[in-house]
Amino acid sequence: MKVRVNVMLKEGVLDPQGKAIGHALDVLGFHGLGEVRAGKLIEIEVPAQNEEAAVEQGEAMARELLANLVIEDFTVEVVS
Amino acid sequence: MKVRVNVMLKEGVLDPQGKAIGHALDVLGFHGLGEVRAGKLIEIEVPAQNEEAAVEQGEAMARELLANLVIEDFTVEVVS
Amino acid sequence: MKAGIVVFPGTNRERDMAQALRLVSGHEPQMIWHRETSLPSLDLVVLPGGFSFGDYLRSGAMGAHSPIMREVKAFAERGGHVLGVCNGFQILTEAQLLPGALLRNASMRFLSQDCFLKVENAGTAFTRGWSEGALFRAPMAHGDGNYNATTDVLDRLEGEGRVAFRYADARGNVSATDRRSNPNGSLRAIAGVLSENNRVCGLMPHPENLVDPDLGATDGVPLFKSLVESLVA
Amino acid sequence: MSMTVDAALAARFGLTTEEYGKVLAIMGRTPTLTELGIFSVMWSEHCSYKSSRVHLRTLPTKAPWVIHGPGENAGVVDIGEGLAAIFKMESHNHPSFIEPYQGAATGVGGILRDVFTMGARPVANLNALRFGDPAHAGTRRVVDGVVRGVGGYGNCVGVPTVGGEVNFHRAYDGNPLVNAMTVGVARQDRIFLSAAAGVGNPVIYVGSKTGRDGIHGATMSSAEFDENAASKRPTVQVGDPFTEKLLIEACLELMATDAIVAIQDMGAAGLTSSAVEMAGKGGVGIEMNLDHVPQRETGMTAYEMMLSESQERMLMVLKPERTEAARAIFEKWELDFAIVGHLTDTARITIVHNGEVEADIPLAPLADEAPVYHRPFVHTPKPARLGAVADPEGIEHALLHLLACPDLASRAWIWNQYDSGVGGQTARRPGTADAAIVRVEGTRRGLAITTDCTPRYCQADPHDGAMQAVAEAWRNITATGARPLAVTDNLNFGNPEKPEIMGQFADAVKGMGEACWALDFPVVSGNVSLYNETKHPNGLRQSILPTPAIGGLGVIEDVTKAIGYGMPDGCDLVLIGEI
Ligand SMILES: Nc1ncnc2c1ncn2[C@@H]1O[C@H](COP(=O)(O)OP(=O)(O)O)[C@@H](O)[C@H]1O
Repeated sequence: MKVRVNVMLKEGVLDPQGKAIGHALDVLGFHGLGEVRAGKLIEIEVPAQNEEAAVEQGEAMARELLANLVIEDFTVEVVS
Repeated sequence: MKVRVNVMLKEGVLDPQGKAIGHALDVLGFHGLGEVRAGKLIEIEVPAQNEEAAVEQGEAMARELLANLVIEDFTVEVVS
Repeated sequence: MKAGIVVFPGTNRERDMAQALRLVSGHEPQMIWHRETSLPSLDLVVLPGGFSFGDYLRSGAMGAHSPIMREVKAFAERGGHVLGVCNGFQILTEAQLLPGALLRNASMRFLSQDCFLKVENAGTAFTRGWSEGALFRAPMAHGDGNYNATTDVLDRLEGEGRVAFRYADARGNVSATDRRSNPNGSLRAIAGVLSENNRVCGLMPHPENLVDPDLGATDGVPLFKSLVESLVA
Repeated sequence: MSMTVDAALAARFGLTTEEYGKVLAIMGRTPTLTELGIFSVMWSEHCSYKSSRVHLRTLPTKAPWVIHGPGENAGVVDIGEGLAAIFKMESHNHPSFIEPYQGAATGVGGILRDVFTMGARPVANLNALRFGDPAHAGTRRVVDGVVRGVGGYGNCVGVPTVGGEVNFHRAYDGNPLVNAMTVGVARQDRIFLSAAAGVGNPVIYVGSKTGRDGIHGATMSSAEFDENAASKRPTVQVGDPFTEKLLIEACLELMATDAIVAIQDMGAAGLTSSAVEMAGKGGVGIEMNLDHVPQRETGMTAYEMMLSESQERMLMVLKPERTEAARAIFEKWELDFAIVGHLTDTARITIVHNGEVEADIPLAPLADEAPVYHRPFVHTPKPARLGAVADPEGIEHALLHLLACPDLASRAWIWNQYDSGVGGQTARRPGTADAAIVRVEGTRRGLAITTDCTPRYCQADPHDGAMQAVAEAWRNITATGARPLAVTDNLNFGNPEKPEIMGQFADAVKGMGEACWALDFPVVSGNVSLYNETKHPNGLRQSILPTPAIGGLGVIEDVTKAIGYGMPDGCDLVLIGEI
């Protein structure tokens, strides 16, 4: 099964990437954008029998390595 | 409306980051993982009236800036 | 030779480049702010190293969309000579003035070390100061220098003599899989490439940091000598 | 937590009962929350040097070539040809344990601002690092994050990282040391100071927007680490080296004009310390309206804005007629620029937000009555003399053993992640000479720069260990052929309320001072980091080794004469000195 771990900076934590991207989009002519935030996504083939187990494995990996819980939040979803 | 642009390296382009993450996860005791791929996600508040328009705007931004189509693919989804 | 150096917000090797051009050509290059919408009359445009716009999305991606890049493209289309070093190379690929892309180093770390480059095509305005197969030392300092392109593109580049430089070991041996001589993992150990007309050149390492005998090495001088000799009208 | 101002809240902000009593006496009333916040950060160990000041006063700080000693943002020395080197070292120890990458990165950002705020273009960074035992479970995470963070920030801003040092010891397991040093070069006639002047002159905020980052960072960095450190995590600041690079260029561009009256970076305790210090040093008052502060988040209170430690910000006092020209420069670099207040003749700091006066404090007592402690101390017992050293393994094994030990093994894996050549002036990179050599642009001169300290010597004998650190820095500079000029320091110690730790501190400062006097090698800037200890789950508190890191600077007239330690073929090896 394949899970996707989405990792984003926590609310309130400065996001220099998102700031720069928002600025660049505006310069390119995409005006009126609100907040832009940048994050990471990691897709992993996990050896799970069912969705629940897959999500659990994804969460464990996120907590242990993929997300830096000091400044980041994550969500996990099954993609296939 | 908020859209999410997911950017991943194309199939066939070597993904050193995914490989490094997969290796690190294995070392941490997550064995038996299949392919691991790393990408970026960008969440953007767009000034769109409906989902269709929001997705279209997201796609335009991805094509222009957010993805490098030489090496990357993208998908766009509405998140709220 | 009239040279211009494009400065983006976040560019940080423009002074190094200016020093090298000054030293070898005897002329002071012009600094060109990225928001300019026209270029002065120039023989050479240089895109120097750094972190344009922080390189926060992809290295060079935002720089490639700066207003001045439209002018740089037009300059190249008119047959002008353009040199991109490090971030400049990344910007040239993002702007599609050069083929391929520069991915994260295979080690996932920033690499700051000397490497050896082998001159693969000594018939261009950038390389004629060397002989074919010549080897020279240059420092690299980048996080995203892993050259990547499709097999078709790579074959074409090789077939047309558009690989300018490859990473090699101290004796000139090239091996794409040898992480010591090709530390960023570039496909076919490619360190620098040329455009179809051989007038746009991008490379990752920094010859401009090895031009001053007072600082102990002059390995990068031939690049600038080549340009001066080729471009002095 | 309840935010009613009383002795209990003051205690949570790190003020003792007596200190809070002083606050009440100065104010003549119960302070507002914002006022209490201002007192607590200004009187924190970090900002007030209350435990260390009486000792630091004994250090030599003068020499004919010293232009500005301690008291300014960084030390300034004459390097000839009308130029000055401006340099300082600063710690970011606690943040680097909580979040190694961002802690180290923002440490580099902070010390860079201390230097370019005085008008210098930064030309070199160094980093003195101490990590826990390599075998300890958490060490790898900290080492990896810190090294990436130092590189990530320095490489992006384009200042070469040319040297440093690294030690490993279990005393640093839960409390690594990240001491960052920056050296910059300025013209002697264009040095900018922080004392504000000119009643009515505008106070300008430039750089990044203010968020709720690192509120109470200054008091936290003076508070001991314990297992609750994790709960303090939301206060972590994220660095933005790209914005810092723009800030450097914009400030230097503005500094080439005559617009600036005074300038100060927003470091620990951000707006509070910059506003208080500028006005206090200039003997004027300052009024700021926080409605005009560029804000990243909505609904921020005065308390939050005054204590925010958002990075990449500066405060300036400008000549009024130059304000618009200055604005144009910052707009060109796409940085925020806001007039947030003006200087007054009240000798008070007055903070207005949403039409309310949120703080109104007399500046002189805030500075003059800041606590100063003569903390009791006991000396470290002199170690017994070493007897004959047994040789259980033979000299070859011993040599291999030494070469492989973490404190002596190659550091190439670290400096290969740092851009040491950007700027095009690096004459001696890491691993090629006893001190790094960076040429001064436009001249043939070079600066020789090094950081040194051997913590286990200081543990055995703080006085002699600190002397040795100064002597080593001096030797490293002279070994390249350069003339030593001055030092900066970063004094990292444990809890000063413990007499034996205070004894380490006092003796180390004494030893440092004696060495600096003897070598005519004055101290022109520095930083003190106390309370470096870890509380273990079993309740035990372990102090770090006493670590007075020394950053030395020298000058060589001709960089082509600089000597490294590579030995060309056919040379003889000669030993000089006593065996
Ligand atoms: N953290 C670091 N960053 C950059 N360079 C470093 C760091 N640590 C050590 N170095 C460099 O590695 C080399 C060897 O360091 P060290 O063993 O401390 O030298 P020495 O004992 O000669 O002072 C020096 O050039 C030093 O500047």
